[in-house]
Amino acid sequence: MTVLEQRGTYRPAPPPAWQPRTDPAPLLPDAEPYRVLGTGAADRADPGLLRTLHARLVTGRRYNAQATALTRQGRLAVYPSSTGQEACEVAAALVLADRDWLFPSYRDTLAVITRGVDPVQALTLLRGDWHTGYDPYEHRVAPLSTPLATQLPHAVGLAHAARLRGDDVVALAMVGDGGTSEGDFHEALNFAAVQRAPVVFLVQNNGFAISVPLAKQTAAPSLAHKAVGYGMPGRLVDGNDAVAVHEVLSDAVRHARAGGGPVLVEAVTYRLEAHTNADDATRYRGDAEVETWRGHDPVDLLERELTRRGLLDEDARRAVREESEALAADLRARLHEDPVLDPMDLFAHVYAEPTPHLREQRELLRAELAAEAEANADAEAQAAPEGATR
Amino acid sequence: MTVLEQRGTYRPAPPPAWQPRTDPAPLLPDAEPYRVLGTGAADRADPGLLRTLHARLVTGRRYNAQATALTRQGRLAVYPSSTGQEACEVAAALVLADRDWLFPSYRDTLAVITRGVDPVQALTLLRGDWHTGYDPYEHRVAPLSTPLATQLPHAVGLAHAARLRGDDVVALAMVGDGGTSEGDFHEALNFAAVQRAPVVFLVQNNGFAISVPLAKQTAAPSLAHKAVGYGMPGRLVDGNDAVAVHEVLSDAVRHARAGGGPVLVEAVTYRLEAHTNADDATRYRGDAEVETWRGHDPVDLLERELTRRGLLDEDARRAVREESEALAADLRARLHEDPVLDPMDLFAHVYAEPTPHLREQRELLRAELAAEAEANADAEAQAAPEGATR
Amino acid sequence: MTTATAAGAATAARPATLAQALTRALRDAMAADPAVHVLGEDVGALGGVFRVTDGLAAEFGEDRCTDTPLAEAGILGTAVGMAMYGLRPVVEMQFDAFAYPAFEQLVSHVARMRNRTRGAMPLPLTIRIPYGGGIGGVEHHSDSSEAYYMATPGLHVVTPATVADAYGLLRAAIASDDPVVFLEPKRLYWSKDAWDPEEPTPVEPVGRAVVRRPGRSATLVTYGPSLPVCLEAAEAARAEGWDLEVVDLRSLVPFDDETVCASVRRTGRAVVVHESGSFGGPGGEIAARVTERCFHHLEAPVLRVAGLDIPYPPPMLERHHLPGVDRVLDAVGRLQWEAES
Amino acid sequence: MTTATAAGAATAARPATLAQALTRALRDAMAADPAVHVLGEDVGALGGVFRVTDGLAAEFGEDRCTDTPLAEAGILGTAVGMAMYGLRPVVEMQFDAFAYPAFEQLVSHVARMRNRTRGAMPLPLTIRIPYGGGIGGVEHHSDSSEAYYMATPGLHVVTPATVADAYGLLRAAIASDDPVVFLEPKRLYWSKDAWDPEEPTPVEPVGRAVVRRPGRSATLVTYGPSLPVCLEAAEAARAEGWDLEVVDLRSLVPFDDETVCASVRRTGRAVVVHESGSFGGPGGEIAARVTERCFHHLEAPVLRVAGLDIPYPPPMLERHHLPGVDRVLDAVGRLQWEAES
Ligand SMILES: Cc1ncc(C[n+]2csc(CCOP(=O)(O)OP(=O)(O)O)c2C)c(N)n1
Ligand SMILES: Cc1ncc(C[n+]2csc(CCOP(=O)(O)OP(=O)(O)O)c2C)c(N)n1
Ligand SMILES: [Mg+2]
Ligand SMILES: [Mg+2]
Repeated sequence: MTVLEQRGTYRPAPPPAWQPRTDPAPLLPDAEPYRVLGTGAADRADPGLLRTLHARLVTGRRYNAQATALTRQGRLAVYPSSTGQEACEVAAALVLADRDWLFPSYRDTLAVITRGVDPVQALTLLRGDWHTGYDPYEHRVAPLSTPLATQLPHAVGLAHAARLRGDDVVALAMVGDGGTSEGDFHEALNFAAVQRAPVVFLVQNNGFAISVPLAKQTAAPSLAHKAVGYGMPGRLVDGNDAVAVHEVLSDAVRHARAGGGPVLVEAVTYRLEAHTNADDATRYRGDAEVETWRGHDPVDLLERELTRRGLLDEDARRAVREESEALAADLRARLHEDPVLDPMDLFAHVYAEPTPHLREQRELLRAELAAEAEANADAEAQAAPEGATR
Repeated sequence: MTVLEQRGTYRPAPPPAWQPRTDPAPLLPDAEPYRVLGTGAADRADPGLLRTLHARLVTGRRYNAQATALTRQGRLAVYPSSTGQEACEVAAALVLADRDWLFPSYRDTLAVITRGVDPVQALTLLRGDWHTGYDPYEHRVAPLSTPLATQLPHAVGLAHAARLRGDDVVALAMVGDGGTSEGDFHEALNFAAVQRAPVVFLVQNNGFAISVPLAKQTAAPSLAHKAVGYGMPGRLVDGNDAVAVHEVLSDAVRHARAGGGPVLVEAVTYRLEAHTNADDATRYRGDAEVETWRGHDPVDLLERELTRRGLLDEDARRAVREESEALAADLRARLHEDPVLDPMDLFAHVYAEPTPHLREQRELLRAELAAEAEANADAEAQAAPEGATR
Repeated sequence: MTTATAAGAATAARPATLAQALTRALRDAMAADPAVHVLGEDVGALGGVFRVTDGLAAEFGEDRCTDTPLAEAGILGTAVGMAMYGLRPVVEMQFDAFAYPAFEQLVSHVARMRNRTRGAMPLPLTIRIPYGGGIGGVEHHSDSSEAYYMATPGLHVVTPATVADAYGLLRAAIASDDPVVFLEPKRLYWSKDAWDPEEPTPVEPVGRAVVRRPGRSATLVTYGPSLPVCLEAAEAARAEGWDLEVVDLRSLVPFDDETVCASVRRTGRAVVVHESGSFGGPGGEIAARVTERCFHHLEAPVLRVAGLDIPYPPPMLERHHLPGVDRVLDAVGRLQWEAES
Repeated sequence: MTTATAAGAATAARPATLAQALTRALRDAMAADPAVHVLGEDVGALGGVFRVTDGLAAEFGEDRCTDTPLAEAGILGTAVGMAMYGLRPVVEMQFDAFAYPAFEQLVSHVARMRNRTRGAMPLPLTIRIPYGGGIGGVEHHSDSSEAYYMATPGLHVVTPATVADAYGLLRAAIASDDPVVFLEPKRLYWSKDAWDPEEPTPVEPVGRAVVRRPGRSATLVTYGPSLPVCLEAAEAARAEGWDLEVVDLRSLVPFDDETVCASVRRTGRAVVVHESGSFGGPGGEIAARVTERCFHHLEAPVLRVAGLDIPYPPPMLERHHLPGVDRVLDAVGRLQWEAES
């Protein structure tokens, strides 16, 4: 009962404008993150799901390693690895139906490729040949978002629009622990709750925003507790337990799809690598902490479970290994080729039709490129004078 | 216990970076707003406090009426009335010590004058002669903030700075229900909690943001429930019960001053008038709702209590009435005089020293004004030719 | 396309306000295309603080004309998501300065999504922003923010100055497959013009300036709230023997160099007039590009008459800030006419 | 004022990077005045992503150099509050595009607080923003956002291009009683110059441009990341027989008309060079004001060489966007030299 429902000498009936006010209890996350692996519940996990998750996690780990290696070879401009977070990345993609939408942040290329986007296209931003390498409509994956938390209102608007159109579409939006501090996080969750938009917000709490640890990011009991302030359920899950993440996200997607409105899921995980290849993590954290978390590795956790239940024989291991290596080899091969770029593309998509001043600049660049090509041809001709007559 | 403190086969000790995580229970507001008037607790309320609150409420009501009347006479550009919200306005100012700071929003001139700022100075923004009419340092009142919620981070920074300096200063920041949807609200509360800054956030939930009712603003159980997402206590209070608001805010100020960090207080109240004199409230709400709330009027509530306890005799009533009328008369008189403005002031405070291009523009305006004065003099001379020789 | 209520009505031009023409444009656009959605603060039952969305929620329902929570980044950000799904959101920002919280969404997403995705994900979004002063608004209610939007590639920036353009340009903005910042001159909301609401002006293609008054002595280049000032100045200038041409840009992006330069080449002199501050404002760009293109036709440097480079003043002092007829005439007087003789 | 470590050290100029000079300026300012506080994302243990705040948290403690939560409006907004209480906050925005979330705080409060309070509440705030491209950054990491800040009265906008200026201008910015947007050219962070860190250049007064290279044929007006390009172009131009003067603005607000116009009056020709987009960018303002003031000294219109009017390109294409030596020389070639003969 709220003040508005009280009756008394001075207090008349509550004005309808105050309705509805809800009971916070069902919105609060459990005190303890949900987990399956290592608990009795693991026995009930579907073997097929366990195998799929395992294959995707192992491949994801390999993908992360390969992408990081490619930065060292100068084939990627930068790579923010999700090593250690594969359970979240993979589950986020697997719980969605084809018609659903994924809204990744810049770290979430693994979720993007798990959803079916070609890895080279997924890495375009980080390779440096264009901003987004895939058509967002093909797999219903929004562009990787670099400005933190800004993709969250997009997910809300899209889910809201789909609902208005009567389409049965859920949007799953990913954000980091650091990103929860941004105003856009707040505004997105509030809009989603008010509009009962079918959105699942997945916060990967990996302990750090670059160098800043969670304790400097928030004083909340957990990030999932933020949900109650918007009137949506908050769920806390062990983000390194792929089965648990998959289950919690599946529930959340089902809840949203059924018209129950948005859900906030905090997956507690850990960024095992530095922020990106350009970062030096030794400046702000010790090896001991990292080692501690290595003991709670998502791939290991799942492998132990599969092994315990006898679901992982040598053949299965080999198949997964081969699949991973194939992915890595393909990535290596295709990223070692230089992309063919047309500088004129710079003007092609600023507007549907270039403005007059862009057309002028386009002609300027065209002339420059022609001059450059000519100069190059001359230089080649001079370098190989005997070929000049060919 | 959180996931990080669990021990098990796969799960090592929690890394220190995850600490601390707090218990949400003490942060949650009560299900029912706190109130004193009309309950047994009213008997314990200090008579002196009751009388002071009453005098200020009555004066405040009169102030609101007078200011609104002045808009009709064209003496104020606009006035957002706090009629119906006087309990919050008055209590917010009274709970602070001299050394504390008040951060008002544009609706909170009543709190500002209750803190001691001259009413004409407090109304400068709304009169239209300058943006802020008072020196913020004189009474430690920040400028009225027009862009919603933007004053909240200022309060946090100021309180944080004071704490760093070792000063025993609390900042109380006021915002509306609508303002809680802005990103700045979120960022401010989060910063305050992380830095344990001594800030009290007072949300006056008056049911509307212009025409938008609370139900379209949030789906939260209450606005006070937002506190838990930042790790600060949230308190819900009947905003029309001046004694309850005073008590809850006093507690919050004490908590903040003692180093306990920030507190979020939601005062449930009602905007009895239109948004401002320029607004037409009949477009979006019915009389019935307003009437319902008139039955829960903060001045009435308090008068009944004073009367019940025999604290309000005719002398006291007369004294309060006289005080109110004196304030109103002073306001009328002083606002009916046109302020003397110097257009050159437009350039005086853009920077400590005007830039060269501002100096040029200043000279241009000076020349224009001189020409204008000359033309006026000529016109006068022509209008009164016989005076031309004087 | 006309709406039901228009059918069979006897049509005739009669005075309408610029605000009414905007309302009519929204209504016609919503009737013509179910993908058009209006959202913002107080746009529903209230009809917006300037009543531009008056009646839309009643006619099309709250799902088509939606009161949002009070959060501008959230409004624009969700509108981006709606556009991604194929809707054509029309966002109302309540006042110029209250669009600033949405600046990151605007610059980092709205302006870039088409380019980012090589054209795969265009954002047909209209962002209506009441702008400019002259209405006695208190702080933050009178900013001229067009310089920010002009400097952001990927946005169209359009502003009407007449009743007919209010309709035509808003329809064009909503029809555009690109995001349009649609700047509505606040102090012209109540300006009236004969206009036939039953036969509204055809949709203008965005990007064409128009000569509002032909003249031979010099060109006044202007837009939005300053158009009436320039027309008045042109009338007054006749007394001084100057026959001024007045060009209404209508669109800052794309910029119609052709129309502007043709005029300046004819007259040989130009003054850019706008309410926005001078330093770093639109006039610098306009003067620079006109000078680049018409240097040898210019008898004098292109001058600028603009708002002062100060935070927008309080109501009682705003008249000293706003470029008025006298300042325009003074500038015209400084166009080095001696050189003529 | 020198710090303890400097005492008694043998001093001599040796190569230092621009980033190192900035660090030194912060350290000296913090040592000189306990009111100076540094705050931002990752400025503590990490020393900032460009290491400009390296060592400050260790030397002055986390209360003086503070890692904040990840929220730019919150950072700038709390810095405003700190300044209100008499501190001198120095805020780091991690990258140009990540200052946009703080736009409302910047425009609606930082730029206006002094004016709003008739001088009673000045905000001595420095907002450091790494800006510009050329470092292979992915989307949102290479914006040139100076046009937005220039168009906002109440802000100073300053940008160093040399190691010595990095120190001197940052000290001056922190010493200023007004808010200063301090734009750090990212691609010059690692540029080196002989510089004596034990006898740092005296603090410059903000607002004076400097002639970096005298010349007689034409003036290149530039700042920040484009200064080295212009100096290189000036060298290359000698081969064509052009003796170019290069003016480094150092401060966009206040703008040093005197130095710039003196140069243009001497040379009679000018090209403005910057990395920011051309349309609505700083060059328009500069060209317009130079033309207004030097019209009869100009042999040709003031030209602009700038970034393209597109969203900043991906790393592999950025060289086509950035104004380079060839584009500068081409523009110089278009300064109507025929007219000479
Ligand atoms: C609005 C904005 N501010 C700053 C940055 C710079 N930045 C990139 S990643 C990052 C840390 C993000 O931390 P978190 O949200 O926890 O995600 P994680 O990197 O851990 O996946 C920062 C500060 C940014 N991308 N966007
Ligand atoms: C950032 C911003 N957006 C929009 C507005 C316009 N506006 C002024 S008051 C108001 C409603 C405020 O509602 P609430 O926060 O509940 O305060 P109340 O008016 O009820 O006191 C709006 C939308 C504003 N001032 N600032
Ligand atoms: Mg993180
Ligand atoms: Mg309200």
